[in-house]
Amino acid sequence: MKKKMVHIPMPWRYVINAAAIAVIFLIFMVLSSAGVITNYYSKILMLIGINMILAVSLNLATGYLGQLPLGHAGFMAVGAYASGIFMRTASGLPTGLAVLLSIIIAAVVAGIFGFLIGIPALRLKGDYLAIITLGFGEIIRVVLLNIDSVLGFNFTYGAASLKNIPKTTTFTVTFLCVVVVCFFIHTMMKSRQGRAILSIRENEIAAESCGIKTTYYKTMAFVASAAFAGVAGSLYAGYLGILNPANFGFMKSIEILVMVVLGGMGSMIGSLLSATVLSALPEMLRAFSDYRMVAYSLLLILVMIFKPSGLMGTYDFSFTRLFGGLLGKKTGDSTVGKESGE
Amino acid sequence: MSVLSTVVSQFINGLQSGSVYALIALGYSMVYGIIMLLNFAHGDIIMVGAYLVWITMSILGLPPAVGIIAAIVGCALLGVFIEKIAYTPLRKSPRLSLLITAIGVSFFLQNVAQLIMGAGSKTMPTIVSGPNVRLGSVNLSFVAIVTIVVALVSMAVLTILVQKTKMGKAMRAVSEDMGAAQLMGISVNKTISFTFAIGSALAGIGAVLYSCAYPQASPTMGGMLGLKAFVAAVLGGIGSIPGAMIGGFAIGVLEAFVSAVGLSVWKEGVVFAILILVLLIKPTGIMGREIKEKV
Amino acid sequence: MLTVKDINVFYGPIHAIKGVSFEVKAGEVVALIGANGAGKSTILKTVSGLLHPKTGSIEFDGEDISKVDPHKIVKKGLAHVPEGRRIFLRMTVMENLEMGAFTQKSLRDDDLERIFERFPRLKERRRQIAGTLSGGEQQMLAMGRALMSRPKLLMLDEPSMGLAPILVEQIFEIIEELNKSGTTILLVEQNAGMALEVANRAYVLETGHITLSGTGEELMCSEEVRKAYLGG
Amino acid sequence: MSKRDIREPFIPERDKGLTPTIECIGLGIDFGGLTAVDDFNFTLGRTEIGGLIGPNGAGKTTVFNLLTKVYQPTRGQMLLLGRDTKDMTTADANCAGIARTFQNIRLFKDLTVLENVLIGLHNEIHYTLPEAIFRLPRYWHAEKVARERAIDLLSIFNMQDMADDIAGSLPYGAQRRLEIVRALATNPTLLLLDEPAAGMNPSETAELMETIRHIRDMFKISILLIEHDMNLVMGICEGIAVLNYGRLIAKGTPEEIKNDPNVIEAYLGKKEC
Amino acid sequence: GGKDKDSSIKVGLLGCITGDYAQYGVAVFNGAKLYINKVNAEGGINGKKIELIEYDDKGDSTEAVNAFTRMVDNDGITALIGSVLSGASIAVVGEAYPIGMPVISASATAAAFTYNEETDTVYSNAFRVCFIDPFQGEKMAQFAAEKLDAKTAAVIYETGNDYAVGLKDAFVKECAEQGITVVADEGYSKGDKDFRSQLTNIAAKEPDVVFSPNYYEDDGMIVTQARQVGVTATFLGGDGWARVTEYASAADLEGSYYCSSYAASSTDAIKEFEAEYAEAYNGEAPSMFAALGYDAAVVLVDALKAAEAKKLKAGTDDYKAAVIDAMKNTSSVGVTSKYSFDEFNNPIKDAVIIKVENGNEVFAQMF
Ligand SMILES: Nc1ncnc2c1ncn2[C@@H]1O[C@H](COP(=O)(O)OP(=O)(O)OP(=O)(O)O)[C@@H](O)[C@H]1O
Ligand SMILES: Nc1ncnc2c1ncn2[C@@H]1O[C@H](COP(=O)(O)OP(=O)(O)OP(=O)(O)O)[C@@H](O)[C@H]1O
Ligand SMILES: [Mg+2]
Ligand SMILES: [Mg+2]
Repeated sequence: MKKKMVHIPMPWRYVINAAAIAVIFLIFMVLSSAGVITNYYSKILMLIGINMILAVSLNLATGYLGQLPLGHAGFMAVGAYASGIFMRTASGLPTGLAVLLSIIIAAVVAGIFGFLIGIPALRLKGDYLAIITLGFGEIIRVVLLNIDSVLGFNFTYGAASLKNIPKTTTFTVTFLCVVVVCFFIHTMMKSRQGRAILSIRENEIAAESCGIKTTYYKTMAFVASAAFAGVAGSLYAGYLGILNPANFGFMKSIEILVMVVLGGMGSMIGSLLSATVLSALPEMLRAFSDYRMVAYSLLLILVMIFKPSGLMGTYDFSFTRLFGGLLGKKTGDSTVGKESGE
Repeated sequence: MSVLSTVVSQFINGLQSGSVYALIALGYSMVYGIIMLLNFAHGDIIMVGAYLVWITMSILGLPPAVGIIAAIVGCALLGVFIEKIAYTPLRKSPRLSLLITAIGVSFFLQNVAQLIMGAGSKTMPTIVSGPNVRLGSVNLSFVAIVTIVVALVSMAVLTILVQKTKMGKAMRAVSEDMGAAQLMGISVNKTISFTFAIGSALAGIGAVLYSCAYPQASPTMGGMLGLKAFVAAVLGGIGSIPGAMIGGFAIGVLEAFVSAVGLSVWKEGVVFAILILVLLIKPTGIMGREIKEKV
Repeated sequence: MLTVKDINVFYGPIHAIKGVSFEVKAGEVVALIGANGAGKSTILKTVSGLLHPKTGSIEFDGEDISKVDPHKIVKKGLAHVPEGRRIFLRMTVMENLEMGAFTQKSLRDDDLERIFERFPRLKERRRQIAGTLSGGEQQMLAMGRALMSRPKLLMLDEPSMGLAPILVEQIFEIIEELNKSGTTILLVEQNAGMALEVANRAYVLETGHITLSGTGEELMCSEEVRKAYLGG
Repeated sequence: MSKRDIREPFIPERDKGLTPTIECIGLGIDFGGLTAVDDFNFTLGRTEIGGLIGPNGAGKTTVFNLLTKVYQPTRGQMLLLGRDTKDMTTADANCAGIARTFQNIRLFKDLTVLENVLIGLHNEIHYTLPEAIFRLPRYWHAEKVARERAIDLLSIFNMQDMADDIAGSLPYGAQRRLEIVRALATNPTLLLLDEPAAGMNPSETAELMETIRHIRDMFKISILLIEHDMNLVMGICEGIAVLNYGRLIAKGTPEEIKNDPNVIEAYLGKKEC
Repeated sequence: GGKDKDSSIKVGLLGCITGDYAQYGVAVFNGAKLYINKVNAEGGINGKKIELIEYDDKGDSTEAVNAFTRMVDNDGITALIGSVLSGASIAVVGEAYPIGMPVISASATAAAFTYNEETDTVYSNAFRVCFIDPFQGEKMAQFAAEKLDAKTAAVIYETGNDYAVGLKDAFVKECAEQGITVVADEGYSKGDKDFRSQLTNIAAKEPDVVFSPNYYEDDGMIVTQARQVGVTATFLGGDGWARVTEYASAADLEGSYYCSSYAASSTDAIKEFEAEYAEAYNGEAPSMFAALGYDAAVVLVDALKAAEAKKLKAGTDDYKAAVIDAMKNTSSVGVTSKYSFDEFNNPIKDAVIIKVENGNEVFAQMF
């Protein structure tokens, strides 16, 4: 099992990563200006991006922290509405600034909700945490749906939908958000704080005995997870231009969970991959029309039966490892990433 | 109508829908108890049960008794079949994988039902009928009485089954430690299949009762029902039979009164808020036993 | 009573048991000793059917049981006290004992009495949730539970682990006693000294192979065994 | 019970003038109707190696759980370096200097050996979350220092080569040793070891004994251990306390304990060890 | 088959044919396809066949937008029939309006589908053949006052459903105008099957009429349970009531009224349509949604004919503009009505009032 580790020295790792990301981005830009990526494909790509953020953010709470929240769509909803309401009133601001602000507002508001919900919810464990977060998610949806008719103001517009949100989400914005969110989560997980989060997943009592304030770190991971879901919500608001509470029901939370588990718990690359597959799959299956959802569900069952640990297990991909591999030497990140024994 | 009789009527309304929740929650709870699986497909088994009643009675024109048996037996078989095909291969896998498989099965049943039966709902034939009973100024419908009685009887039978029989003992042992249970001479496969059969048969009974009260069957009817039953099971203390019962009735009555005081819009919110409150006060549900991990 | 012939056992790609053969005759106490990870527990698990050998045969009472499910093997009169005890943590002590009698027609009070006599601590704690018992108490419960099925062959996996010296002694006394009253015993132990003392015969296991065998006394005097397992 | 003052450490003359590491005064805990530990009076000096023995179910692990605040005592008081520990949580107790291993191993099984130790070092590493996310110099520096320290600690047990192995895949003995390293990483003043030699063969046990002594000398800390292996207990403990049914029945040097008739009856058994 | 691009006119057909509201989507699809197939069988338009690009949106706005964009980018449609649900349709219009794509919906009843109130813009490219929500609510309130002499009314509606909410709001508003007191206002959530609690409350208020502006499956259940808990009032509903007789007993429904664009078997055209539909779809009887799907196709095909007559090339902007223009000035005759559009692109047609008698939904009057 022993691996010989050859580390690519630090500054180079950054350069390689940054360059790889830039290259991917440039390829997309070139393809889209060449008309290969049509409006349709770029829409799908944005959706994939949004789902990627949702998946990696839930992965933080599920894969890394080891909890099972079933109300992730609630945080997305809070972020989406916060951002949507802001954007509707922010027409005076330059677009770039307004978008940036809207994303930050969404993250902060969703984060606050994450905190308020996390404090009670995290006292519970396992399936009880699952159900309590499910409950909070549903409460958020019900409130968004009914708050206007009860309090008599025009705020979320309930069932009639929050309309006329400027459609500011572009491929570039989405791409940047995905990169930033992944970067945040990645660097966080490779710090002492990240290790504390992992230790809670592994064994809470032992973590406490190592002097880790588990409540604090659980809340931290939960809030971060919620805030990033808020970012996804903000992008979604600017993507669709119209928000309805029905889009953020329990099934949406399940959908995100499916992405995380299918990708492999605790594997960021797995989340990214399965978010891609699962967002693109319904589009690819369009031709099947009636049989589309049957095919989708069968696929879900089959993948789980034949690859129960998810597509990527707990494997984490890194550009530098790939790069090192191409150079014929093995490099390893000895913290978060670990290879599952395939 | 006097206030009191309105309250009593609302209470009966709640008990009736609560009975159905309780039955479904029981099945949920049993399956959860044995393999720690939140069986999301449980609600959809009810849907299949309802269609089975519809097919036997409306298409084949057979009498209600046949419809009832078809639903119960059909659901039990379906439950065992699902367990064998989709859950057995995953017995040693992470629990979440199993959960996702269950979600997949749920989607699958819904969509296949839609393909076969069509998207719209089918109107159920009358399964039981009888005279309404008047208790003072309160009107008790026959269906309500039947529903509540059947639920209570099922519960009692189940309690005896789990506490007094060998199979019940085996179920408890398997739920704790499959390996050790085998070493006691317990057949794990048989026990799990049996649990699924019973749980799903309960879903079948639930389907019949549900069809009596709300005579429509549609491919997506299981989703919300399943979710509410799940909430009921957790509220009562998942894994506990009386807990599922209490949880089911509690949710039914709660919903009835929330709607009655004009807050029906917030019904789901209130139900979940109560659930959250209960869990915060008693983290394992009303009847759940707390097991502290020994360090 | 038990004849194991040339079995090979795998954990996925890991070849844990490599062509092991041994036998246990009726009325014997046979010990299996060996270092950590040698494969002792694996052998017991294979015999009781929790694992199945890839090749080779296991005969119990003249029947091949190498492909039989564990619950059927138990019914044939073989009990296994597994490593780590594996008692039912959420059940009470009493319920655990009842589980032990699962293969019996009914729970017999005299069985229960005998076990309480041997382990008075269990009687005291009858109603306690087994998960909250101390380590030693759990070990007693595990043995008591296995005895409830009135086994012909009892397999014990490190019964002395974590027990107070006085209890270790007691456990070995009980083993001898059980053996005298007709139970055949296959014993796996780290505590090689004690094990060899009670064993009629013993086998030494090293990384999946049997390297030595003989009577308890022979092995006790063997230079290799003394060095490796008895601390010089 | 020996005539020694219950408030005194085993070797009062060694750490004269220093507050003892730990002082328990009438500590007790009930579980429902069951009194698991009662009237537990115990003092451990600054660099002592103490042993806690007693029959199974006597309450030894429970004492550890009380000391580490996993359980809150029903009655009595506990002073850590003279400080009352009343309102502490498990994490606080660790920060205040108590580290432990577990009777049933509790490693971070899916993480590497190095990560296990780094988590132990958690409170020894100082940088904020933003510093970590933006990878500021303090992050690099602190991580580097921590890694070096972790490797140093691992090398006490000669485990530095296993740094990148997954903890759960280690042999049993190595897992026990890793737990000790992780506990040491939290920079304790008191190290609690719950049956450290369980599952080890005699030669491994002998090695462990040496290492425990070495740790005490190197870190100048006190160690309290639970063990049923009398060779180990009698070999390294400077003082031994014996519990039975939750109560102290004897306290003294290994020699005294070995010959205490109460202890022989309740715990050791008639045979000589 | 896009080998010969000029030989076909590509039209998108979008709606929920899976999911919770699939029955409406399937009906609209069936109705629309029935007419398009008929046109194709008769040789198409100008010798060109109409090629339908059908996509499911599950009733989800996101899916609807994606599917629509795909139709535009990959399939190159010239016009769209859809979507089915209001929410999805509004989302689609947001995409279709800037690119001038003609859209006609059979069932998007929300006013916002063709008119953006906040910005005061009419989506000039979007049309519908169904009534808008407020229209039906107003009609039924007027009907209750004028024809039924109602003095008190109660409402029960699905709160999360913009259709039900829209009808109910308009009804309550109009009641105030008409001097009817609304004595009970009860809501329920999607998926609810038990309405006894709300109905028990309504029963206690003894209103003259109960307005239940929901979809027929719920309405059927509501009426049934209402009678069980002792509500004796006359039930009123919107066009969502069509086929309600399959979901409640004749006795319970007797004397209820609803407003619709479609009365089964009420005219020769409808009878003919019913026969064709039954032949095409295993003897199934068409619902109002099917009829409206058919009508949407009729209006669109007429507009396509107009564009073809101008010798424009399908898919071009001019062609689309011509289709929009033709629809705006349409005088098509569908199964349910003759069509023309008002300034908000809503159809100008009278409501049909349907009365339930002996378990049949019979045409009562135009109102
Ligand atoms: N579930 C498993 N998966 C993979 N390998 C395993 C598993 N269980 C045991 N092994 C491996 O098989 C070999 C034999 O293990 P076994 O538990 O039988 O040893 P043992 O002799 O009982 O050791 P100990 O004294 O530690 O109990 C070891 O190398 C072990 O790592
Ligand atoms: N959480 C608990 N609830 C109830 N009883 C408990 C709990 N924890 C421990 N006990 C009881 O307290 C007593 C002491 O247990 P403890 O684990 O401390 O024993 P121990 O001395 O460590 O024994 P061993 O040497 O076997 O590990 C036991 O009888 C045990 O059953
Ligand atoms: Mg072993
Ligand atoms: Mg202990």
